[in-house]
Amino acid sequence: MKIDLSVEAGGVRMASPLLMASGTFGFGREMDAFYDLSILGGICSKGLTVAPRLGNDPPRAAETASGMLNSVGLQNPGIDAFLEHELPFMRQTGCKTIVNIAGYSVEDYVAMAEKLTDEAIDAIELNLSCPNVRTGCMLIGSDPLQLTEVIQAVRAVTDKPIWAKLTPNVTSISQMAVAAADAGADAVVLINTLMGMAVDWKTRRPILKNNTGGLSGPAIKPVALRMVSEVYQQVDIPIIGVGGILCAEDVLDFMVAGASAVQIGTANLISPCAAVKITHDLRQLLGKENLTRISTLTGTLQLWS
Amino acid sequence: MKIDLSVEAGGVRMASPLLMASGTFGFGREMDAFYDLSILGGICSKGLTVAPRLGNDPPRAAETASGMLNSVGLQNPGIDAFLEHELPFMRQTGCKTIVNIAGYSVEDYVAMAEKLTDEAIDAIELNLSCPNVRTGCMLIGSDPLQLTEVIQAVRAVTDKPIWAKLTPNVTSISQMAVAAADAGADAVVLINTLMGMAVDWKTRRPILKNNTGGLSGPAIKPVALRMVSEVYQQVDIPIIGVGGILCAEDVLDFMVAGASAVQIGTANLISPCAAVKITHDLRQLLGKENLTRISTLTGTLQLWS
Amino acid sequence: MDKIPADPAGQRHGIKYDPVTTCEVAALVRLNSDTSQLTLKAPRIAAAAEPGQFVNLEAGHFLRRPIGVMAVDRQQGLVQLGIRVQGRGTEWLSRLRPGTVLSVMGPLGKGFQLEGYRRVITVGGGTGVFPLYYVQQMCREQGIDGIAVCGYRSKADSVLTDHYRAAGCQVLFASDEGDLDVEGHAAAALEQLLQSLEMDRQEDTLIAACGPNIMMQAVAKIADVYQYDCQVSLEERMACGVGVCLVCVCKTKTKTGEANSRCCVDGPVFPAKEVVW
Amino acid sequence: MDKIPADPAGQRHGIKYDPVTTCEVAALVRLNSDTSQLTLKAPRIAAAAEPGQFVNLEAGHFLRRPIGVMAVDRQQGLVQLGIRVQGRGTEWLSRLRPGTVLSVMGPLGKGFQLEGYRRVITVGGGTGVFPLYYVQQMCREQGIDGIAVCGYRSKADSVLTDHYRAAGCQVLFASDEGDLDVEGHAAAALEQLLQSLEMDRQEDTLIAACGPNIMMQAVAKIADVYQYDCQVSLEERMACGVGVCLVCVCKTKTKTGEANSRCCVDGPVFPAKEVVW
Ligand SMILES: Cc1cc2nc3c(=O)[nH]c(=O)nc-3n(C[C@H](O)[C@H](O)[C@H](O)COP(=O)(O)OP(=O)(O)OC[C@H]3O[C@@H](n4cnc5c(N)ncnc54)[C@H](O)[C@@H]3O)c2cc1C
Ligand SMILES: Cc1cc2nc3c(=O)[nH]c(=O)nc-3n(C[C@H](O)[C@H](O)[C@H](O)COP(=O)(O)OP(=O)(O)OC[C@H]3O[C@@H](n4cnc5c(N)ncnc54)[C@H](O)[C@@H]3O)c2cc1C
Ligand SMILES: Cc1cc2nc3c(=O)[nH]c(=O)nc-3n(C[C@H](O)[C@H](O)[C@H](O)COP(=O)(O)O)c2cc1C
Ligand SMILES: Cc1cc2nc3c(=O)[nH]c(=O)nc-3n(C[C@H](O)[C@H](O)[C@H](O)COP(=O)(O)O)c2cc1C
Ligand code: FES
Ligand code: FES
Repeated sequence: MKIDLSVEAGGVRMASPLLMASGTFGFGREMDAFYDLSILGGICSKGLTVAPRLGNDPPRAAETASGMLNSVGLQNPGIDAFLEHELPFMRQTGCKTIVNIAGYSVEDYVAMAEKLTDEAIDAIELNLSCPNVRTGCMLIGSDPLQLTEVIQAVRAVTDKPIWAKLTPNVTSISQMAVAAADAGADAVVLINTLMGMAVDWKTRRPILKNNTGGLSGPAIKPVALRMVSEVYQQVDIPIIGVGGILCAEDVLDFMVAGASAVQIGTANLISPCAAVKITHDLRQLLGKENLTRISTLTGTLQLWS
Repeated sequence: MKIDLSVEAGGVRMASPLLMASGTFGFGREMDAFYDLSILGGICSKGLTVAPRLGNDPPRAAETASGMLNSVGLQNPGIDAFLEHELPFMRQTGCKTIVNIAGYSVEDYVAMAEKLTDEAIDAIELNLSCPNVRTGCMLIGSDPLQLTEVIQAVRAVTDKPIWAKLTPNVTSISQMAVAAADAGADAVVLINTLMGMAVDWKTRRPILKNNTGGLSGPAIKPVALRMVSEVYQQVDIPIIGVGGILCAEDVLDFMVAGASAVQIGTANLISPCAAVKITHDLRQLLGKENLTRISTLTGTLQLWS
Repeated sequence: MDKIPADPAGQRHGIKYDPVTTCEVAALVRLNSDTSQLTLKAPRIAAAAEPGQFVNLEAGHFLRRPIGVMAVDRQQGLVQLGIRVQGRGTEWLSRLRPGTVLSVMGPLGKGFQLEGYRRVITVGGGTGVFPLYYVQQMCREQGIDGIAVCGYRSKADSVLTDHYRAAGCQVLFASDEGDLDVEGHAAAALEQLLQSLEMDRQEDTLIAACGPNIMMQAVAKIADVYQYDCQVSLEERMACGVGVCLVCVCKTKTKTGEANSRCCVDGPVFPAKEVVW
Repeated sequence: MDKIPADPAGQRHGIKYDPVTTCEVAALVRLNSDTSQLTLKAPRIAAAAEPGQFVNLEAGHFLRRPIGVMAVDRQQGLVQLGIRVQGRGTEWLSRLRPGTVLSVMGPLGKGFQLEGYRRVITVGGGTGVFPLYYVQQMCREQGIDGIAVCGYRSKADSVLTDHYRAAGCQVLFASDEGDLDVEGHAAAALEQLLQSLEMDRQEDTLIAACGPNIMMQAVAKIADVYQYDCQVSLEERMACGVGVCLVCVCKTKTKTGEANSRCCVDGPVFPAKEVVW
């Protein structure tokens, strides 16, 4: 049976619903040594800022039950170096290029969006949710007014699809998603990491030098799924689901709950070829159920009344 | 070496920092068959409501990575039946009796607090955070104004220690904790469950009949620890730490981060005698580090600057 | 693993009775494509378990999994379980190897109440045939007349048929495909059986059912029509297994109205008349 | 387990090179109270691993654990690792049994660059003595003069001393308690050694260090004073091990200023002069 994995989400048509989540795939270079990246839907670049950033001091990772905390803190070469050195590579992978940008202010987002708007990229992912930098994007992303302002301002300078990546560290994710949709985002990406901490009681010190970090991995999947399902009932723009996906069943859970595409993050860190296996297994699972088009699954969850 | 596990938290002196979390220990009857409950600091009763409740339809539990979702929905005999049939039993366990109450309105909380104020109980735990009933306590617990109103109203009718159990499903846990302290709570209990969902993509149905449920277990420990540490820096009333504690090291992580006592929830469901083992191990670990009083650990975490 | 390790004996001040023990896997035998028979060295459970009771087993994931006791060998301290692969936990259990040590809680729950009955008709479908085999074993031990009705999808799918025959009870095997004694469900087979029985032993006969809900409901109805006592073993998702978490409830009738009873301690076996289907 | 299972061969369209393989544990030998030697059947890794490279191992918890390659047997396809128990993962690894199958990623990272050197002085402390043993093995294979300085807390704590002796290099064992060749740290022992060496081979000698940061820093300083080339193997908490997550960084000097380099792919071995301590 021929199985069609292609999907359309937030203004981007992709050969597969699998996007590689920002910060877990670099710019694709390292992974290119392991497999043919054209099997992917797309790659979300590491989060970029206007100026290059060294990021936080190490330790930057802590293991938790079925998850990990990271406090990388947006180490990146800056948008200009990205455009010069990394984008050309990303363009020729054969999958879509999503550029993740993180700002400290509305101006930052606008400045980067302006630079990207004439480049051969497929979408801009606004990181409104990084918990690892002291001021900036997570604060913006937890206030509907600021979120609206950023998205409107970016919308004003670019025709590229805008994906708003939201933080789960809020009282109402639907409120934020509605704000994003109203402000003109083409899709919402749910979710970035949950803010967490790990402690070594013996040394009386947090494990991460940044004290807190972002929790990712299977531990957060139930939270992410709940948010996808909740937002699916509230907004009309497509949802890209992220959080704890390790296997093909996880992908399908997210799609059924309302995601048009998904992102794979931490799974890449445990198995660099995770996406290859998931792609293979998706075909198998769909085949067994006589489902030929994965895109038909989106939002098919029937809630109990 | 003689090791002193006693602590004082929120107006209650306890022989041990280990409290059994509401909803995971019934009223202590079943566990009494397994061990001597007087080794515990205290037992938090199953959440009580003014009228008896049947709770939600099953399935009420779903397994997740390093955690579980529950949607029990406050099945309980009602406050009156509790006072008549369960409280007498709890009184004679030899550990402290904390009564967890959940209301749909300010009046509910006040009505129950009034009934409890002349009873031989040690503290009232206000459940401002149950995610499994459609209206009511979690909504109250995510709005600082309603939270303030409930606590003030309860404060007005009782001299019993008031513990405010907060929901993690908020943008700012410190804002909520500050509100609780200002309103007159004697302690904050952090955290109740994270709202989550589990899905069976094949049947296109949520696993829980209630669609969503509360996520507990080790998966949420990093979130809980972060909230304890954050609130410890912001409020002066004691913190009772809850979320994913399975072993003695977990207890110490929470205390170092700022908890004066802790609650053990899901661990009880996997090992009914979990608290016995944790108590034993606490003594061992403290002994090895030449620490004789566990209470001296509270808040000793040195954050990286 | 996030599992709380079982504590070495002697370190547990205050313990009265710990329902958790660590047991070694003695054997794992595949019965058919998706079903296995797991034998545990668990003397305490073997000594105490009654038919219809279950154990709550470590299964490689966060929560334990409830599995009914299928047979015990009290002399050798062995407990047998029949496991059908449903999902990740039973899949993990079905790949255990002898020598592996597992954390097992039990025996748990209220089993079948056989006292006072002189004849027991077990009606099993799906995995229900496993715990009911223990009922027939017990009947034999106690000199109670046993009749076993077992329903399968097909002959290929049938398990424990030799066990049941060897247990000395009268047997009636039904299959949807009609390639066994009777064509149809276990409930249909029960009805055939009841029609063939003399109608004079209603008071001393118990019908004990375990299987899919829809089958048990049908059995309960038949029992009611033919005026036999009936007990059914219900299945619900569990967490604690000891009655504290209220996760495993099923609707029952009580004097004061409907209640949510806990399958794990109030059941899993309930008088059929008390169940709200 | 949440671990993504390794996929059966032939099902992986698009794979160019999967750094992950599943390997069987061939042996686990306890070296002392907290240290073990793990032997894996891993022909591909044995064939490819260079001294200073590491593997990222499944360790019973969520993340893999990085462990340096201590020795290889290319003929038999074996890889040896020396593991000191630090926490939950190494504890789990140290209780492995022969026959268990593990997911192993590797070989990873940049190892020691021995090319062009005619003499290599390894300076190891703590678990650093394990990967450095492989350096000495390689020196022997390549006809490079080897001198091994190993620092231990005490004689009781010393490991691999026989291995090093058998590797044919000159050895100098130091211990804090003074119950071995030299009293004091490995760095102090290195200084003694350098004083005793003729000062005419600076250009063709490499000092290769691995151990606690403070030791490596001291070694780097001594190397600088005595004008020897020096390479150090840094340790930082890792996740991916392949350079994509930026979790494992250490500060280094580059032409354009300070950078956060990735220990896993830019290192773990760096020229000592490039490290910002
Ligand atoms: C009292 C009792 C006795 C049982 N006896 C047997 C037996 O003898 N043989 C046998 O093969 N099976 C038996 N079962 C069913 C068995 O417990 C489930 O098939 C098993 O829990 C499924 O787990 P899983 O990990 O394979 O499935 P998953 O779907 O991966 O499990 C996820 C979660 O759902 C729960 N769950 C899923 N399906 C069921 C179910 N049908 N009933 C209860 N919980 C479920 C699991 O316990 C777990 O918490 C019994 C169940 C109960 C309640
Ligand atoms: C390149 C490299 C080579 C290494 N070679 C060896 C070796 O040959 N032999 C050996 O015994 N050890 C070696 N280590 C150290 C070893 O990786 C750690 O001791 C181990 O990861 C600790 O894991 P744990 O689960 O026991 O500790 P835990 O504290 O339980 O681990 C929790 C987390 O912290 C990380 N972590 C903790 N301590 C360290 C550390 N010191 N370095 C890096 N990550 C850490 C773990 O990887 C894990 O992610 C090496 C480390 C690196 C980076
Ligand atoms: C090491 C690491 C770095 C990350 N960096 C970024 C980033 O730069 N920008 C961003 O939007 N999200 C970043 N994330 C979040 C992921 O893209 C993803 O939203 C999150 O990890 C949840 O998905 P997962 O559970 O599949 O990992 C990072 C996550 C990890 C683990
Ligand atoms: C089955 C179950 C029922 C619960 N019922 C209640 C309740 O009635 N009232 C309440 O305040 N918290 C309730 N909780 C939340 C726990 O008290 C605790 O806050 C939470 O589970 C996190 O701790 P843990 O990870 O140790 O379980 C319940 C949790 C579980 C798992
Ligand atoms: S499983 Fe907890 S009450 Fe039944
Ligand atoms: S461990 Fe991921 S970049 Fe080094």
